[in-house]
Amino acid sequence: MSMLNYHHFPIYSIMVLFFGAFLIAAIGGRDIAKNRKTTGVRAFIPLLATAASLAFLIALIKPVMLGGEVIAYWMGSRGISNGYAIGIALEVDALSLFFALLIATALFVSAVYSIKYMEHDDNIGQYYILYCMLGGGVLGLVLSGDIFNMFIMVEILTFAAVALTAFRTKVYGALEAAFKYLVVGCMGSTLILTGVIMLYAQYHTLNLAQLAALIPGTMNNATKLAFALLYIGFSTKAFIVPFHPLAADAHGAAPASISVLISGVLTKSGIYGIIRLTYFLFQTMELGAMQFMLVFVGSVSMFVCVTMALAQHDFKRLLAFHSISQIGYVLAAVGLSTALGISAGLYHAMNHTLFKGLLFLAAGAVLHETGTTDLGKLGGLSKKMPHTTVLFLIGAFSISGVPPFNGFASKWMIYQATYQKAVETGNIGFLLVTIIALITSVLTLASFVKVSQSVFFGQLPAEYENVKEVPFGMRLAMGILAVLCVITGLVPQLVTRYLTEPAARAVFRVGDYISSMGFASQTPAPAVSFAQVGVWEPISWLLILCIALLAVTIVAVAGKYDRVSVRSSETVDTKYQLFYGGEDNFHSQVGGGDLFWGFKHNWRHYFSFMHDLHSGIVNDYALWAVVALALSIVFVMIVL
Amino acid sequence: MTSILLNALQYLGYILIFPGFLFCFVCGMLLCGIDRKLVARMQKRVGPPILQPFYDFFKLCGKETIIPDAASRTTFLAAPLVGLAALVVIQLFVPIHGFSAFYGMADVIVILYLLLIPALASILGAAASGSPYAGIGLSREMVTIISCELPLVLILLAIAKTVGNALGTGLCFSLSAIADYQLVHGSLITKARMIPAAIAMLLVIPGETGNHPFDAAEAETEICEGMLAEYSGGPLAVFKLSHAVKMLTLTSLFVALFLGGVGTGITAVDGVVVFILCVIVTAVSISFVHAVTARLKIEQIFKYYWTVVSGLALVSLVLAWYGL
Amino acid sequence: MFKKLIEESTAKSPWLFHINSGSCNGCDIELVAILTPRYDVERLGFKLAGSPRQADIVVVTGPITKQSLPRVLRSISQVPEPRCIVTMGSCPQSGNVFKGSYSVAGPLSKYVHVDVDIAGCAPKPEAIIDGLALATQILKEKRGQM
Amino acid sequence: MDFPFVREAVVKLFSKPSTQLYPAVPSEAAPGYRGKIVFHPETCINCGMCERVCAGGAISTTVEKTEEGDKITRTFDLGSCTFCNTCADFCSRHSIELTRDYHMIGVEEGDLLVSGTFIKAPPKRPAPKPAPTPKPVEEKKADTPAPAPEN
Repeated sequence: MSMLNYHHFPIYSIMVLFFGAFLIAAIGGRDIAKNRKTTGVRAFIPLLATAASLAFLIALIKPVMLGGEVIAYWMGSRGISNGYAIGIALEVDALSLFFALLIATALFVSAVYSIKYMEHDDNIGQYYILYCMLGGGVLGLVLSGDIFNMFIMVEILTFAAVALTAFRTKVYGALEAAFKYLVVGCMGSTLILTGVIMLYAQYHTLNLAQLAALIPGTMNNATKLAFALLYIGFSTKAFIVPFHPLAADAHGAAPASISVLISGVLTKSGIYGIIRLTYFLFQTMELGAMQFMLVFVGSVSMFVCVTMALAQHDFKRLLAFHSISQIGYVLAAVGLSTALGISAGLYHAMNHTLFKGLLFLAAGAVLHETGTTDLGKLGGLSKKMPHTTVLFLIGAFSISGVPPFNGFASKWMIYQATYQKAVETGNIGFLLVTIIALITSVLTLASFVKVSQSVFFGQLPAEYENVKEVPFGMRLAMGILAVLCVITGLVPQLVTRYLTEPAARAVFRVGDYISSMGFASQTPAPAVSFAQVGVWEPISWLLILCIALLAVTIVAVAGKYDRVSVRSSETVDTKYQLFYGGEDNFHSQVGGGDLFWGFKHNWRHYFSFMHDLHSGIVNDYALWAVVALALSIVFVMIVL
Repeated sequence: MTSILLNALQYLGYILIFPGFLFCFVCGMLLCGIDRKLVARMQKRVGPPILQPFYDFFKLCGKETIIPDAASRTTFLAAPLVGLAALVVIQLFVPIHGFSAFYGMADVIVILYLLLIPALASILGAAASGSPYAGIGLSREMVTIISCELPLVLILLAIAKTVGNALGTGLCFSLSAIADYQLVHGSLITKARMIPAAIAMLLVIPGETGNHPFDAAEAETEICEGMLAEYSGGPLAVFKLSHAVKMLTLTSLFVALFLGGVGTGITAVDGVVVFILCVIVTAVSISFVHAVTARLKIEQIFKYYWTVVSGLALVSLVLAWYGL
Repeated sequence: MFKKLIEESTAKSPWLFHINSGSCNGCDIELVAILTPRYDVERLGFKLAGSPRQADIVVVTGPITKQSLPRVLRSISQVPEPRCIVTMGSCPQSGNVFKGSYSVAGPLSKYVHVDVDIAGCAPKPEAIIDGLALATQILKEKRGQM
Repeated sequence: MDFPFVREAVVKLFSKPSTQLYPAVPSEAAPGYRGKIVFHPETCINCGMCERVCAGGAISTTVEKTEEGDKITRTFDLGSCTFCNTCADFCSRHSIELTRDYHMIGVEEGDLLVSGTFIKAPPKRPAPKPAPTPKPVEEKKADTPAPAPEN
């Protein structure tokens, strides 16, 4: 095989990142002198590495997504011996590639952003080493065909993420957040390792495809226990309830470029692990109880985290909770086990990477310019940072599901999928999921209204009078994501046809996954239908809206709408002051954590309960993990 | 070539004249005027002339537009226009007795979301004005939106289930299909199980439009018109027009969802029939409720919608679900 | 055509903004009285606006105390053109019984041009309607000159 | 939750409104209403009592010496008046009257002024009198114009 055969591309895309990390270390990881030259090179290497990685993965779209091929790749020459896979394998089906593409995109954009964002930090070399390690780890996780390598990659990415969370040690709470993450993350990793060991003890193989061929039908209590351990292990990586407080702390403390990775990349790797686990390895998703488990956890995640987000008064913590809320959507949709549901879930996962990345970058831009993300202290930045404001609003509209942005397209598919499932099964519980999803969506909108009012609109505090727009590099990174948000929202049919439907189809083609690795498979691929009941044509809608807007604007301008009076001189003119009931103007910003008190007042008992529950003590969170593990073991033992 | 041009002209006509911009303007304003007149009569007053909203609109057009120093100018000016355009587009999707200008382009869930855009536009416009009164107003408006969302979702799901059951598809989100179903089977309001949902919808309409007693967001006596505190002249006129169009949109949505199947089949006549039905719906749901109640506090609004109104809608949904 | 329409509309839809500058509440109550079913000025298009940005006619009551003077002037300046300023009751016109008090800065006409004075202490609602009707005519003229 | 006005609203919708159509239908003030001041200069004796009792300082007097006697102009500023009726009560000659006319709208300066002029001839002096009685002296004091309120 030549070097440029596309079968090599998955390993290239992983190795290029690890090699980048090595190269940065070779140049010198520590800034002894503030050498601008090496700093530039160090920023350039991860950029190049992530770009190359993304390019390799994009090249794989044609054979894997469109051609439906499953790439099985053996490292070295060892493959199957005596019917057992003894080599290290990469296996890339459409699902792996879908997640890998998301991850590589987020890595690339974040690398572009990091150049300017991190330039004033110390030890950039170490930052970029960890950055590349994290990227390589996540890509390795989703492309691996081997469950032990998945564990190795989980370890790499967890430790890289922990170190990056604590990277800004001067930030209040960074070390604490990293410690919490370390404790619970290690619990998760240990659970995964234990699960892997138990599977290996049972089946004498670590290859995913072979395990998938062997496990269904031969499940005993040890296998079930392994399932529960692996499930909880990947849950900690996806930060779904009850592991959400970690995410909030980690996001709040980490640099924004790393928050993008934690929310857009790490949580996706957890979701990927859960999908691999439930649909491939154990093939348990036929069971109503397993569907219930995922949908239930997903619904609880989306609702609890959105209400938690409403109560936040820090920009990045708020985004962190939304991140889990959106992951809840993904999990609930994936747990439906219908083709439309999985397609919708994956679509939402993609959109989540895009818009949440955009929002975190916008938060980072605000932090970069003002030095704070406290919603109570900011305000009125739209006059100083107009581009960031527009980009933020695109992200906010996307996540809140405002048509025609991408969040709407995927959420709308999720509503249909849940409602369809409810109608098909006659189970009113799924209907409840639809309702929760719709309410969560409007609560999401509410909290982004809060952010836009508290940070970008309203009144500018005097100390931010000299704030400037962020550098072009940062705006470019945000712009890429914003354009992707708009495009994926405008052409949902294309996105589903070329990206999410192949990936969703791959979920049902377990047989292909097994046989392409060279193992015998009994599972025939079921016929899947992606039919939707609803109709939504964003481009036509946008066209009509544009015509209507144009008509309205023309009429308005003809009616002297634009003849407005604005203060011309620098002197204070009371006419152009705000109306304060006649008082002289003073700084009075309505915003911050308590904006929606009319809502919160009715829910005060719930909020005070949640407040007490989220104690911030790592022991409590470790206890939650243990309780979650115990519950899931009991549940799995009963239903499987 | 000419046929494409004619088609384009036809659609342009839909957008600009009927059932688009001009129709929205005239009928919305008339509806608003009738509402004010009815409220006045219920309060034993003479009330303003029916054409009063037109006078208000043209007067505001002739006034000076002041942009405060603290405002973000572009957002401040663009928000009302976007909100109005979005509303007009929603009106295009609401079928008028089997006639819909753009068939099969949006369904009820989409409409639910499209209704967020005008509200969001006014919220962003208010936020951009920088006034603390507007800040309080937008907070209340957002809570009102959250309040209305739950009952509206339940109502729409109940309708989707009922129509879907009858059509045998299990569920039906398409507005046109709902309208067509009612053409054949009669109005949905005649079904006993949909009556609670219809009542709930009647109670949701004033909340969505921000009419009394759910107008905490624009309380002129407490928070100086709230979201509109800094708006003057043209932009204010557009906001007032948006409010009128929103009344038309929601009432005609009610007509399309619950009172479908009343009409002749001639579009022009149906337009009038639908408008008359809209007036009746307005009289019941907006004017009457306005006349007999006092303004609610924002937490009361939330509580009311999530208990009483949602309860009504839930009754319908459960009845529809079990096919009773 | 539109100019004419706007002028006509201006006369038919005047919105009031009420400023109390230390009034004894007599006039304020009478102003509210004209909105009651008995007088119902809404039939003439009058409406109480909540913010000066939306008002056409500013109705000032009270003797313009020193505390209220800057606030009154600021609020009046925030009313978009064309606007009309109406003083209601004797106080803002002369100070009435508070004339000469250390805390009274009035009359209002010392600071801004007052278009219409409505006399009475407090004026009868009919008199208020008369005065406001006159103010709408002035408003229309001002709109015509714009 | 109760709605006490439901019945009211429905009934009123179909009954006649209770509004007075004021500008179209003229309306008269109630008996005893104290409105616009009417001053009868012909009966005034310029005793000055009204000016002294006026709380709002609405009454001013100017005196002009002419050959026929003092030309006295008494001005009532309705824009400063509290319509308390005290001046009329104290007027021994009933020269001041508060009518039921309430149309008091001022657009230009002077619209709200009510004034009357009369000539007060000096009393026919009986040829030589030893000394002037104290009364005219007091009257003369009262005649001196009080500082007129600025309008």
